[in-house]
Amino acid sequence: MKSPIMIRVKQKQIAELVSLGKRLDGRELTDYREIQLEVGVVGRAEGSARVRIGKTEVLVGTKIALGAPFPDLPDRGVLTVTAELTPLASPTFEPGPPSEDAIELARVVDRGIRESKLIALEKLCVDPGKNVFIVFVDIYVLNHDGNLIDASALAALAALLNTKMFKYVVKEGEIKVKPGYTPLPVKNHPVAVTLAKINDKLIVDPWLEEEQVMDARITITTDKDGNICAMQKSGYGYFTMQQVLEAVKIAKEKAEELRKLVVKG
Amino acid sequence: MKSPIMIRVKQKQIAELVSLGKRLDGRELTDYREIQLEVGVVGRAEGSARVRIGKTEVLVGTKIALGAPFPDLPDRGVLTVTAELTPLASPTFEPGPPSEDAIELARVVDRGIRESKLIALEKLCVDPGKNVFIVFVDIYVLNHDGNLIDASALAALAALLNTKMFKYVVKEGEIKVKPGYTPLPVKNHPVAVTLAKINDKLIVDPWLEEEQVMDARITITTDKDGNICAMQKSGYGYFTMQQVLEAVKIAKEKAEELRKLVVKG
Amino acid sequence: MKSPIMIRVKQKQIAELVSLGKRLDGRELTDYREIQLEVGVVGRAEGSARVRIGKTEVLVGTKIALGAPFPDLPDRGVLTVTAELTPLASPTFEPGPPSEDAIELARVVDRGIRESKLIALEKLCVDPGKNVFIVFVDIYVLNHDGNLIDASALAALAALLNTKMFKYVVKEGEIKVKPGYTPLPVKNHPVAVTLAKINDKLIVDPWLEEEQVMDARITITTDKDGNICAMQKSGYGYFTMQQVLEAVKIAKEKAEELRKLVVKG
Amino acid sequence: MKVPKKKPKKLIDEKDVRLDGRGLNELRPIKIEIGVLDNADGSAYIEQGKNKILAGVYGPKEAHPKHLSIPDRARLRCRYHMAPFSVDERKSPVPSRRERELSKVIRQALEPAVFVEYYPRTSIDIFIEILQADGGTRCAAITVASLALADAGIPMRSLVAACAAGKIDGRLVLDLMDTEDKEGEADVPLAWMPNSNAITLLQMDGSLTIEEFEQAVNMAMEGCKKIHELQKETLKAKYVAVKEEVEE
Amino acid sequence: MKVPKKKPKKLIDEKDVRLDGRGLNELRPIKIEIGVLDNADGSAYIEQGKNKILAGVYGPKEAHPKHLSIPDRARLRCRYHMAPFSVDERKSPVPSRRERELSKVIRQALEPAVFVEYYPRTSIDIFIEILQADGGTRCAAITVASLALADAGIPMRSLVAACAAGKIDGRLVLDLMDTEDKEGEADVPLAWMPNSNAITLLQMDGSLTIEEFEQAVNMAMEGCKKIHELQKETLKAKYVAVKEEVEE
Amino acid sequence: MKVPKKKPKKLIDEKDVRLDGRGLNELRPIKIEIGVLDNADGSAYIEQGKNKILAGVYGPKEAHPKHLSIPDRARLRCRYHMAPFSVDERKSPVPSRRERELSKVIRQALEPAVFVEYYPRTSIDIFIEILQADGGTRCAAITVASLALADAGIPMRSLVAACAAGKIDGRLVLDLMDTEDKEGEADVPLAWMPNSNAITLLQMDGSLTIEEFEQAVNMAMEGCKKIHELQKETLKAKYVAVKEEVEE
Repeated sequence: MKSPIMIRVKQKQIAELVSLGKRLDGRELTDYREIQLEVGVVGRAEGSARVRIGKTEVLVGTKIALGAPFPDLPDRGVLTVTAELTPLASPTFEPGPPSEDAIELARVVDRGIRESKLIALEKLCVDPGKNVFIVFVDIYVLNHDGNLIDASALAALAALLNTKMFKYVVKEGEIKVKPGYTPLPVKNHPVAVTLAKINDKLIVDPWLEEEQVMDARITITTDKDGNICAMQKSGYGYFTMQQVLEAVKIAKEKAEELRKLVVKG
Repeated sequence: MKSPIMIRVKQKQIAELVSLGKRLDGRELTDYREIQLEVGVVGRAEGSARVRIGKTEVLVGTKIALGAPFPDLPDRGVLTVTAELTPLASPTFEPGPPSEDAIELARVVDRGIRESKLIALEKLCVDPGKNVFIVFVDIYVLNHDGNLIDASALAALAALLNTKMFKYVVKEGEIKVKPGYTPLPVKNHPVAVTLAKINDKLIVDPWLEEEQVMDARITITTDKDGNICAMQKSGYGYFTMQQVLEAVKIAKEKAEELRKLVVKG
Repeated sequence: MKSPIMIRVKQKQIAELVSLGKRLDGRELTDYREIQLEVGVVGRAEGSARVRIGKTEVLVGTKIALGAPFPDLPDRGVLTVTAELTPLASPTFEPGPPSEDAIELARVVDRGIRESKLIALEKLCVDPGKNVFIVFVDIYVLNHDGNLIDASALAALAALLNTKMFKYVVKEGEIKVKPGYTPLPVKNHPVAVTLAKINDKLIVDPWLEEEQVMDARITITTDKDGNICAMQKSGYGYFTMQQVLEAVKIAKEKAEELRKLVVKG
Repeated sequence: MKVPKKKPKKLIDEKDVRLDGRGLNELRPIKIEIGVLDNADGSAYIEQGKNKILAGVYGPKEAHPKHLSIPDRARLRCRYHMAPFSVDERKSPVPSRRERELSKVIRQALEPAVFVEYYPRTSIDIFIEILQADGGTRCAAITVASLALADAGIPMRSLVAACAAGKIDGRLVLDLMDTEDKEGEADVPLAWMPNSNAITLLQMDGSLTIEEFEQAVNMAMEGCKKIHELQKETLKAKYVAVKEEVEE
Repeated sequence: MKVPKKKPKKLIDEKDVRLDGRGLNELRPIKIEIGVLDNADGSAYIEQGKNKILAGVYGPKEAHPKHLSIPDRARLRCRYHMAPFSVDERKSPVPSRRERELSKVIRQALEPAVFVEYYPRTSIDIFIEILQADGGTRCAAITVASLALADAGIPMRSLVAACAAGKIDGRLVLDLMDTEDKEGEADVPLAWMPNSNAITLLQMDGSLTIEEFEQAVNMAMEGCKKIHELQKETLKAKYVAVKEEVEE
Repeated sequence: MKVPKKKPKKLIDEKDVRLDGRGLNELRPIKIEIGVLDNADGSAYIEQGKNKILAGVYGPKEAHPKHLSIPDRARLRCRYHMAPFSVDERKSPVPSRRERELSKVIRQALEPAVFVEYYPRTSIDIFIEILQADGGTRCAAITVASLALADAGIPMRSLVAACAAGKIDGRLVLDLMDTEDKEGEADVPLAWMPNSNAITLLQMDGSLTIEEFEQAVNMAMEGCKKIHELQKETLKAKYVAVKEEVEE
């Protein structure tokens, strides 16, 4: 544990550097840390991916099950996103029911997937009103060094592209599983990019110590056509209109870079 | 926040006045505070009513849904009463799962409705053993200045009299909603009257500061025929037989007055 | 409440005595305290038994209900074991959701029943995949003076041998209860024996004060043929291989004695 | 799960005899023991008809968490809890809303009897376990918990005795059992300290005229008086037994 | 449960009129009252279209549990909660994940406006109850909670006004109601302090080009400006009323 | 959800080869890494067959809440937790009763190895996440958690190695994988400190004669010995690597 004085000295240093357009770890203001991506890491899952952004590490696994649709959408599959801030990942994470932060993380990733129509939920109906496929996207944060949203959203995208579904036939109202697998029907590739505001400057991909000094944070999710599909301002501070528009511009550019890491060709 | 000393001085004053047959706010011992009633205040609800007794304010909304009956009563509708002591309503109410007091409030109101047969539950069966109407009565306490039970029971009665049900047809085992509404079938008009005992005197409609000095409290619910249908003694103290019988007599008279506020004609 | 010093003095005494092959209450190292058994004590339950081992007292009741089988075992009945450490039973038991100790207790008793095939679950199927009998075994600890597992397992065995099931017929897919009862189909008689290690000696049936000084504890459940069907090491310390084998030998012998208390003839 | 009982056509026959053979004004057989648990500071056990109820008391002891302690008196806590096997359909061990309400009214039925002002800032815990339920458990619980308090040596103004009266087949009767409670027209549970003439619990559900209600309360009070005698006898027998033991 | 509404074919007719008769750039009718609750330190009530929302503030007061107090500022807590009867299908009273997320973003929308540094180690609690919901509740909640904070006398840099813009039938519109939100293509809720030019809440879901997004934000800002004027008028009217009352 | 596997007719073929190609007395392939997490004070990762398990240790640190601290030793806390996607049917993230029992026995398997008396009043937290499960997770969890404790620099009497033996198709085998566990006749998980000859975890379910049990324990101990060697090698390799890094 670092002493509170050391922490404050470092925070001051981070803020002053950002004012000068620099960062403590040598990055440009709009640089991501090194990103590593690995898919298919959990064989029991229908799809999985591990993303490392610097020292932040997130594992996402997907599972598919049969279940009842929502009453008002009887012919559509169901998407469920959860996030677990495992107590391994940070001394500040406690075991127990999901915290406000875990819920927000899951819901921001969920909105990116849902609003961009990443999954073709209309193709996941088995028996209208009775049985549809439920796609579970479970985010598992293994090490927290800042910017959990971007890492989680990227891992979720990679895991869903990597997800395989079992085949089935419906015989006399009964669903029978057939041998073989088919890929999950996918229509879009949303990517979340988070920017933090420190001393009125915007920086991309804040790491933990930057998150501790930032005024506010904004996550912008753009899809493969460059449209915005989800956005979330967070943190104690605020943004001006200029800052928001600048953030959107940067986010779109960075999203294109990140998307290439996941979607080949 | 008042100082503890000021509170004790006031409490002593309240108790002494009651001994003299008087009350701090000028009321007679058997007077209610001013009562205001408004129905149909929440359009999304199937029925609703807001009751103000002095500064105590309670909102009740009803909802109707289809669901399974109790296994031992397959051909009867289901009544469910909950109470939420919203943290708005008092500095002593905490957000979270229902407290003992909230549960007691809901159950006392529930008993008045159930035992007087206010709702004709036998008319709420759609498909015996499978589908019946569930009537939700949700009590929402918005400001707590004492005597929550009477305000809640009165608002529940008014909301239920104000409740409209959708029409339906059963076609080949499927329930289809038809246009138009019909009133909830109602058979009785229970009214709860609460008396507190202070210095061996009975007072009607205790407000918050009286509740803080009272020895005990008794709620007596009488129906439109003057029969008793529910009763609840509460508080740290006790009543004598004489006091109970006196309370019953007063409660019946006051209930008739209150009933006229809700049931016209 | 005894003073901490008195407790430590007593604990030292217990440990020293055990080294000499003696116990504070005069028992031999492999003696149980006096055991009392009573069956059929709760008429509302389908089966019940109360066991007293010294001052430890446990009540087990069984209930039988119809319900859905596990999807992967569609033609087998379901066994559910819970344990409630009632706050009556010890100043250290708090009301609330089950503690780690309560869960361990229930699961160790559960394994003995399940692994020995005490209940012929294959005979409890009514309608494959849809309706089977669920056997609830609810352990109720009424006074805690040590060795809860042996008392609970013995009471569970006695209660299950004492359990009667209602008769039924299936008519056109509907299950109808018929008059009369039939005993629960039973195939084995597992008995749990717990030994504690104090100063490198093994003692049978530790009472509370011995449990407070023991290094570790081992529960060995053997069936009517003398086979081992469940085992659980517990506590902060460890056992050597020699100690484990000695414990197994003693447990088998003691189990035969205990079994005679429950299974006549 | 039980073979379903047929609903009885009549709860009272032409000779004024109830289903279990009792007269209208007759209590069920009652058996009380005190000091039945080893660890609890006080305990008692009651069988009233088929009801089987155990009560244990811990305290007065340091209240914790501390901010819940009361500066000028002991804090009484009470938990009424039903065993899963105590009723025909297995009950989940999680406390129901009914159990939570009863915990409150039982606590408030006992509190007027306890000299809580003798033990400021402490906590007195009353735990009640319903091992078998057959109607009227809240009253039997008060009766037995009151003895467990006495057994714990907690100073009391009086023992609290509790008993219900009610209306079945149009007649007022004493001490309703389960079937009478379910099929009957009204139930009036009452807790009373006969010495102090203090009603400490009074609930009612069903439908009664004011006159019927008054008769029912009077009938329940007579029941309480008999139960109070039983309570005192049990306590006395216990002290005699202890005394003899000590003097031996 | 309601008679199911037919999905409207069009949300905007050929004359640029929306289902409820509004123009594209028009707010729903807004009615605000402040000081509506007796116990809360500050309170306010808003009706915006069919939304009916109540906000109450308690504090600054001692933070508890103490280890959650913050040495150099007040701790803002916020609960956004929906009444079970506020929506068509009854909502369970247990807070949903959606309600918990909204509680957080609403808190962070208000915090930049509050001089939290004036009240170190204290807690300021904001309770929001949605009595009836019809789309845009988070924005209306911020608008009304900001007035409840002012009513509680808590020093603020500015009132926070909030309003959404969005896209329906391919057109940008202001202040979406429920049907427009559900059937529309995008929703951009925004909270703004016009005096400080500070965006304190910004979310978005749906699909918008960058150009559309910029227009939507500008449109929402215009809505916020109008709402801000309403907020100021309401506060002023209240103070005049109080002043008159005092001077009488 | 997976294409259902057919139940294998035989778990061991006529040449004494198991479904995954192993001999009766053979461990699954094991891969261990230590120091894999950045924030944890110590961490380790194991793959044993298809099991993938991560362990992290925080502490010794101030125990909180304080009344749970122990005056003369550190308080070991342990959570064994399965990821929702670690098994064929998605597992709810809420800890099951099985996970809670395993958390306890794993803690008690590790505690005899830790010099808890060196750190009175502190807390040492062990968090185990099962990322993929294939039978024998509790043993692999103990093996890897023991390395995470060492990686955190917590003084230990010995590393704890854990391994199960069991009975399938009537034969005793080492280190059962999932199918063997489910279809087999008995499973005996064991944790052992070979240096101290101390068995710190021992469970069993199934049916074994006393002689079979003795053989199974001996077989599991041999497995533990091999695993213990692997643990020591991994630790040594780590220290050599650190040393080289420092000396460069």
